[in-house]
Amino acid sequence: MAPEAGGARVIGRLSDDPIRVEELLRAGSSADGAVTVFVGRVRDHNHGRPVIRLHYEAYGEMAERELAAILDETAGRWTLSHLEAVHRTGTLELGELSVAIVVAAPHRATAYEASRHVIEEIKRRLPIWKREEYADGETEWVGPAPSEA
Amino acid sequence: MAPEAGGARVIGRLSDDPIRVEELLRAGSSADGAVTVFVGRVRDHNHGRPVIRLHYEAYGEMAERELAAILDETAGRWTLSHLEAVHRTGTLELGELSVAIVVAAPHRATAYEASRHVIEEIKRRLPIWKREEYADGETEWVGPAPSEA
Amino acid sequence: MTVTILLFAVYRELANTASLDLELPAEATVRDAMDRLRSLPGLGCLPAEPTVAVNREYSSLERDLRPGDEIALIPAVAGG
Amino acid sequence: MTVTILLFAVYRELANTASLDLELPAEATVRDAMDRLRSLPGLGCLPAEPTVAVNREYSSLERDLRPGDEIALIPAVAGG
Repeated sequence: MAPEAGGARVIGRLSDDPIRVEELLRAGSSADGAVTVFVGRVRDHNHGRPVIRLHYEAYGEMAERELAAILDETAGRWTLSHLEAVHRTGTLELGELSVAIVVAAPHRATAYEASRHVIEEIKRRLPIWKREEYADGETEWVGPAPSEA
Repeated sequence: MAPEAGGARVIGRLSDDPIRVEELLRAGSSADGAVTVFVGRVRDHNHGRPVIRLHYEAYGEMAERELAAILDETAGRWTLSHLEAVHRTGTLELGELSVAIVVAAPHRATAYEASRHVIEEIKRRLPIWKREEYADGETEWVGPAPSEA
Repeated sequence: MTVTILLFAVYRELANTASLDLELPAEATVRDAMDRLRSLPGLGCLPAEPTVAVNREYSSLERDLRPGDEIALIPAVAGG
Repeated sequence: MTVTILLFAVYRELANTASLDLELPAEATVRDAMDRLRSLPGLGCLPAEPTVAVNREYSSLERDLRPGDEIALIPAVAGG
């Protein structure tokens, strides 16, 4: 991971511990007029089926490598000063945060576009799988979608 | 203001007090897979001139009316469950939050698009003016841009 | 009829007041009110097509005024 | 040569193991490794064009393998 890609501070990591957005929000400096935060949360349903719990399994070494690559590409494409992304692993209860992305940038268009790009690439490329547990006791694995490249 | 436009919880307000994002982040329910937060912050420069402080003056009654209208339009156009926007008034120091927008929605595309729509409409329509104080002692008024309709 | 004019930001500073009452003939439009404002101290600089709100809603300059209307000048983007 | 296969999620459950070593002829490609995997218990269902990574990078199936390569099966979207 390049901590200063394109002049931006870049941080990407997987975490077995809960994501604390309050800390992420202190990102950037007073040179940044705009900050976007995206958080993904465990929903209580998927395609109409009640979900009770999720478990995330990661190919950790590759996921960290891909996440660093996504963030570096993003910091090279947009002018921003802080870019941070955290993806959970392990077991998550309903309402827990599965992913968080923080972008601080001088301008708001950048902050929105860079944030959206990062989450789309994460969903597409990160080798992380979630096992959804449904209320009826069944489970299903959901993975990345690299074929949508 | 309609507190339940299109099934969404909708809150819009002006505030003389600092914006606390931590509280806003609890928005929505476990039915919402995605939450976006946008915050605008007082930058230390504008068009290359060092800024030391901002003061926001509002046509309060109209600004609240326009903000409610923007949020209702947004909640009618996208499927979301929580939409909250706060705009500061009064004197702000560097780094303070001038505006915050929180959207909780079942899907991330909605959360991004609705958030972006709200901030663009706020900048265009809200009768709120900022007086920028520069390091050289000069000041300049910046207002909304309704002609860009 | 009497209408109220609200002034904000740079207009408030130029006119040195946040509001004033204007006496206008019946059937006056917003544009007529703007023409009158231009003759007041500090407001000679008012643009030909200022952005205005009537009773807290953005309005065209051709709108007919009624007694007691609240007309706000909305200075746009940058000024001062 | 020997290569290592990593299995995740639904493939790990089907094969009942998270990794295994595969003995392949010299000049074998990723596709050759996939064909061999299909003959193992639980992995007969492997699609014709699975998504794979070699040494932690997404890879084409035509890539030539080298001794010690780490080949990960990346099950996509939904399975199981």
